[in-house]
Amino acid sequence: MIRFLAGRVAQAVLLLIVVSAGVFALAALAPGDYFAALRSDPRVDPAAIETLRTRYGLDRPVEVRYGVWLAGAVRGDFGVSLAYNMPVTELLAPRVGKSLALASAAWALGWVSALVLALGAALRPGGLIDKLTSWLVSTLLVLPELLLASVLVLVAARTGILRLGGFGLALLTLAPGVVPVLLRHARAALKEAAEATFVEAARARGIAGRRLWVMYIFPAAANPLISLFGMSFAGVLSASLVVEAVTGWPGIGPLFLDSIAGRDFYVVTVVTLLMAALLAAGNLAADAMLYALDPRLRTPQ
Amino acid sequence: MRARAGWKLAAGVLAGMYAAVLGAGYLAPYDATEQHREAPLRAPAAMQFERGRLVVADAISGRKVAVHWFSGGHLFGAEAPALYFPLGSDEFGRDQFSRILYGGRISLMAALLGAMVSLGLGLAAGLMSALGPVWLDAVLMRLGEVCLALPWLYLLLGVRAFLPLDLSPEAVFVVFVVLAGMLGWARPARLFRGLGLSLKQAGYVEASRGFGASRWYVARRHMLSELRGVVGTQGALLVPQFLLAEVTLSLFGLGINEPGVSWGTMLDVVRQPAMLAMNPWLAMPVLVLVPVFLCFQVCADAMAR
Amino acid sequence: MAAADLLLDVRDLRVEYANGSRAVRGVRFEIRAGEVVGLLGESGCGKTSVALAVAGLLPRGARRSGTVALSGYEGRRATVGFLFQEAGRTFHPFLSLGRQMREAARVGASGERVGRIAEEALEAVGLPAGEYAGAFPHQLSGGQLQRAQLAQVLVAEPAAIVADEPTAALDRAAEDQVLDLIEGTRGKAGVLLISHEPELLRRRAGRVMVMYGGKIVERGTAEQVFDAPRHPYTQALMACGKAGKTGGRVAEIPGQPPDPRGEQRGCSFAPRCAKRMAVCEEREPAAVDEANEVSCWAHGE
Amino acid sequence: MTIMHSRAEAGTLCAGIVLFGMTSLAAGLRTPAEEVAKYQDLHGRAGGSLVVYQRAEPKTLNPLFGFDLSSREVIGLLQADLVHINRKTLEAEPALASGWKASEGGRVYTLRLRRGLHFSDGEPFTADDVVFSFGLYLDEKLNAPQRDLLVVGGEPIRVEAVDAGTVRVALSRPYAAAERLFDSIAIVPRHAVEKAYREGTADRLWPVDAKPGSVVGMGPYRLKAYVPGQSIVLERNPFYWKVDAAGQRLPYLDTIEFRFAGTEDAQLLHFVNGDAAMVSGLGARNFEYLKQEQRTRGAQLVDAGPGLEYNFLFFNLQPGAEGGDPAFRVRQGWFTQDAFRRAVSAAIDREGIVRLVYGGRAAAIWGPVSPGDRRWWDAEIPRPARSIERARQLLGSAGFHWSAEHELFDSRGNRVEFSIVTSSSNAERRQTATVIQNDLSQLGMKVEVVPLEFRAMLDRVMRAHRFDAAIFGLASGDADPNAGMNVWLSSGGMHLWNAEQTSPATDWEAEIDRLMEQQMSEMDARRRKKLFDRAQAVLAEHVPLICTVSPDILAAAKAGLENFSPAVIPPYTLWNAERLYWMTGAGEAGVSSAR
Repeated sequence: MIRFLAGRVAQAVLLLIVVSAGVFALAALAPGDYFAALRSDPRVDPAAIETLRTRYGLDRPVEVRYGVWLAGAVRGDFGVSLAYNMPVTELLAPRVGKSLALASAAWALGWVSALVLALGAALRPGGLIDKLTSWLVSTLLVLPELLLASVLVLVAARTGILRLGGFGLALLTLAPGVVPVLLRHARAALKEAAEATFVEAARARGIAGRRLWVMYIFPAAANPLISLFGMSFAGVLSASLVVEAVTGWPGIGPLFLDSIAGRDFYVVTVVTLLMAALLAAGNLAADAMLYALDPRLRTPQ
Repeated sequence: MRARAGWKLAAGVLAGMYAAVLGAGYLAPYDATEQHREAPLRAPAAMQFERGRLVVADAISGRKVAVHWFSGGHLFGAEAPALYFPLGSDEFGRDQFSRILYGGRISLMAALLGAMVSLGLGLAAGLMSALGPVWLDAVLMRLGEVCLALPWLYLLLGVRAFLPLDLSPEAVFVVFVVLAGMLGWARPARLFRGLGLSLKQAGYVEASRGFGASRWYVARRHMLSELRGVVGTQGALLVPQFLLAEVTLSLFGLGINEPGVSWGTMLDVVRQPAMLAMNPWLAMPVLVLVPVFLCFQVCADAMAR
Repeated sequence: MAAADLLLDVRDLRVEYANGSRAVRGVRFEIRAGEVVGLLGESGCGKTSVALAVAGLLPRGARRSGTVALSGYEGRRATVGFLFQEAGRTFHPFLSLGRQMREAARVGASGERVGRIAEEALEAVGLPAGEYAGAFPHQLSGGQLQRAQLAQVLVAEPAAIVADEPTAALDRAAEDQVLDLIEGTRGKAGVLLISHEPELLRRRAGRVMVMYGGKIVERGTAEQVFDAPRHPYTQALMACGKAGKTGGRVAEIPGQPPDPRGEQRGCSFAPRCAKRMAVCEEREPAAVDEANEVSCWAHGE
Repeated sequence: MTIMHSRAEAGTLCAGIVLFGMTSLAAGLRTPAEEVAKYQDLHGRAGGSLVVYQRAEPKTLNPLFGFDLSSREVIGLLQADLVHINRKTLEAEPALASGWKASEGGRVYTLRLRRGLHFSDGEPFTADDVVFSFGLYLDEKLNAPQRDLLVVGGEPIRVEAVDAGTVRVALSRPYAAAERLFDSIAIVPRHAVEKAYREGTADRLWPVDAKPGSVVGMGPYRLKAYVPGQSIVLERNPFYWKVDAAGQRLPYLDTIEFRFAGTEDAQLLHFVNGDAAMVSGLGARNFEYLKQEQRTRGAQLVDAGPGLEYNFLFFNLQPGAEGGDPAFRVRQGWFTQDAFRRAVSAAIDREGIVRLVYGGRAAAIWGPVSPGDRRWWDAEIPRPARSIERARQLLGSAGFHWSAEHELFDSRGNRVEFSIVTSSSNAERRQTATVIQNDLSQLGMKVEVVPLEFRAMLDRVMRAHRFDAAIFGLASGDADPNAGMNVWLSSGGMHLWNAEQTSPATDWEAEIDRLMEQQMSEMDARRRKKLFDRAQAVLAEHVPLICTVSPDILAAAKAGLENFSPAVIPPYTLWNAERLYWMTGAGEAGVSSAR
């Protein structure tokens, strides 16, 4: 177990390094830099902009910039936001909490409702809940997310029930995108587990009712759901970045989109690393849970 | 039995949709880019039947004019200089109905193409990861994590900068859809990997190694049928995603450009609440999109079964 | 035959699946106490459907008609035990063998007896509980798994055991071991042994039924069926078996097995039959029943 | 020169100097004479607060390095300058300097500072602070973006203190209206900044999350609180140096709170919702919506007329652009012909753009000076109506011809096709491109419109010069020809169509260079106008910039907000923040009143 975890942590660190290098490479690929915006001010001479670029090291080759940054990152210095002229970590710290709060709420809401509804559907296939959830999934998947967000924002503005920029609006906008995907997978997993041969065999041996669900079906359904569980938080978080920007929730979302458009690439790098780290952590947690759950992984043949 | 009928209906609707957009040249009364600057932002024309003929209000004068059928190389239309916009016009006086038809060409193709590319890559990577050696699994899955985490917008911005400017809007768009599809492999790959692993555990593959061809045949059939389920489900999720991707892409100037037209660019209006509130008919493409999504979903569900 | 001996009486059994496939098209047979009845046929002939129908394990959406009557046995519970082909898939992958044995034993027992019954059952199939109760399914060999499955079945003291190709995935030594165990532990329970291998049934079954196209086309004692086959299908099967020892695959019989969804007119084997006559394609031969042991127009001439 | 008058606003800054020898205003201060500025007819009510939603979050409060609009809007309230350009009248008016004088033919400017003023932390303001501030802006190592403004004729201006209340500014060459250069050059407190400057961290000074007390300035407000991603709250500066007619110290409003909306549409919704007290920089559609919307009935909806922004199409005339690609050289062969550009200009339906894209809230223009710039706009420039016919004649006479399918070919048989890049984030410009694309297709030209993400487009057009044609909009921060020298001069870095020429490529560019240089040194305002008119006429004749429209500045505020008077240059609505006040009973609390 220790070796397994140590291996995975090493993989995660490698992942983060690759991701950061990737962001730098992509940043080099995207044309224009932070100071390009100054070019639309007729009073600023392009020569002055070149000096600014030099000053911030933007004229140096990307690999040199990356090396300098990586050396700093090892020491905990993740660079400076060009726009805000302050350390990225300092800039992000107050916002990360807000994003995590929103994403966790939507994520928890998604999982709880997905599991409850999926169970309801699986207990009585073809029953009312089954039909309702299937409709819910279809409808939510079909509605363009952007449209839903616009409508919600418009309703919020017109009725004043939900405050623009408030938590409720952001959550209500984010959750409909999260629930159907989880629900769909939870339903499928429970259905598949309920139809597994060993469940059939258990039934043939006379095992039924709650024991069958608790002992046989749930653990079997958990297997695919745990993998999804690991991936899903990072997924919800990345969806929340856009939702935050649309609804005005003051998390990292608006800042991140702004930073991409503004080529404030240290901010982009750190936010991306954060996402990658969460993703890796989620997958790692999922693997650890699977390890605990599935004896095939931890015992010899 | 009901589900099967639904599937046929959905497939029929989709086929009709594809036929309609391919036949846009005949079905649409105007060209998608034809501007009628004297009649911008007109609401859908009021129509009525008079003596067995369809009569509509001219978009310019408001006077009643008769609708002509099967003339001038179009299915229907009003006689010039009168203008007939069945679903209203946009800010340049372009006919919404015609634009929806022409726009569907790009949208319907792009969505399918994008979904197919990312499904195909995801399938290959997922199964390789599940059935291949352990190191390959680790490499592919970590690579997938990189793909999920990186801000691909940068890449798309970069690629746009390197593409020649005089590429046709459609070509640029297809490049982006394919690119987006290539970037979207990681999520389906994880699911296919899970599927591959469960199939491996199920012993079909094992069995197929040790026994006669008929076993292999059974295993393959079983595997294919399970794969079909996941592919169908993923397809149902991905097609709408790619249909909407162009709206998101257009947000960053990576969508289809004028004079090109697509549902995504038409839907851009949902981001402008004031415009939408004043001219609600501009949201008409949504009325087309929603049934298309539904049909894709019903079909995918049927495939999954 | 004595009525008291009769364990399982199956009459006019028909099975139709949701996809329109009519897998079983009117089958009648009976199993008496202590008897091993073999059911021979190639894959797709409907023998598994017969097994599932007899054990009451048909999947949702399948329609069964006819009667399956179980009688005359004074065990703890009058049930039909089912041995699946792939024993590995009948065990929950996450639970230890002992745990699953106890779950099975808990049906119809309680308290300390549960553990004892479970242990005894494992001992009976040669898997001492001390050594094997803590093992997980993936740690067992195919033969051990099949024996463990037998233990699961024995826990319920079934009136009859339906064994659907129980040794198809095992090598010869394990096969004999498992089949010996079934013989040795079943007590007075009747066994319906399903296989596509004539050799196996010749060695293990008292009476044998041959199935083709959803119907039984011939039956009799093992010697009768294998040494002097009367139905052209059985004859062809025996011929292939002798020629190549291929284990009863009938690919060498020209033509294709009938489509289970299709309407059937005349004898279902007629298209592939070397002794085909005009009447074969017009009318169905009389079914196998108490009076008739072979369902063929050519028979009896 | 220092007298200004405007009917649009109540309150006119009193000419000359008002000595205000009272110590009663700011308790605890023992300043013998505070030379405040007085608005003789301003009678407002103190109190209340104002909530404004900005499109983006301010990035910094550092006046040297904040150059995005949101930051500048906030910094504008925290800081003050020596001479200020009145956003409404576009004239320079006294600020921290109560007056100035040009001498030596425009080479030396002497500014007289107001006496007895204090920074927002209570420390006195002296000529020393002025010299120190200019030192910061001019420091080559710091390299503030505005440094360039203070480099005149290739040499930085020299600022020195004559005495505690006077500074002298020397320029290397005569420079007309040099006082305008001092606009928006914040005078920062030496006592609060010097330490950071010496340590080389002046660029890190005053980030958005700075401690409230640490940000010191001479503006009407000072920092009170900052919530990351959410809001910046400013409170009134008790030491501010302006008073109203009754001697009441400005500003009126106790607090101004900036919140961040992200998009114009969100700004609009916040206003409709009653969260925001005012909204500016509105698009025409959103403005129209406000007019229709029931809930904003009674609000002040102001169309301030065309702003200084001018939109235009231009072709890439840079020699050697696109790496000398032969296909591009063929296209450039058309672009460099006056007749081709004139034909394009003639074909463009400017009125159509005004009507369809801007809902009528823009002015069609034929030169880069908007009618909103009343002082420098040239009424004499020809404004021919759109004529496809004339465009065809121009092309025909230049050797172009049409195929049977009405496709345009040049004299060598090349099909006329090219692409126009524009910024994808600007919906109006994208729509303008759509109109132009359609117009040019009527001439038989095949045109692709390529919207590129803003920075990518700027990089492509201004750095790499890899484009055929582009649609751009420029807005100068000042209504003075000198502010646009980088665009007009052939050697200028913003001479978009062919930048940074070592010597003018054409006779007419040489002539524009000469006229612009002349007007720069011309101290007589009327003669200066004539020279600039001439330059405008030359530009209009050769159309290197095919100007299209100047959009109107549109803004709205809640009823009851007095002195709301949107200007045509930014900050459009908060330029007179110190004079804004709520009428009795109106939105006292600013936010809650709307519902």
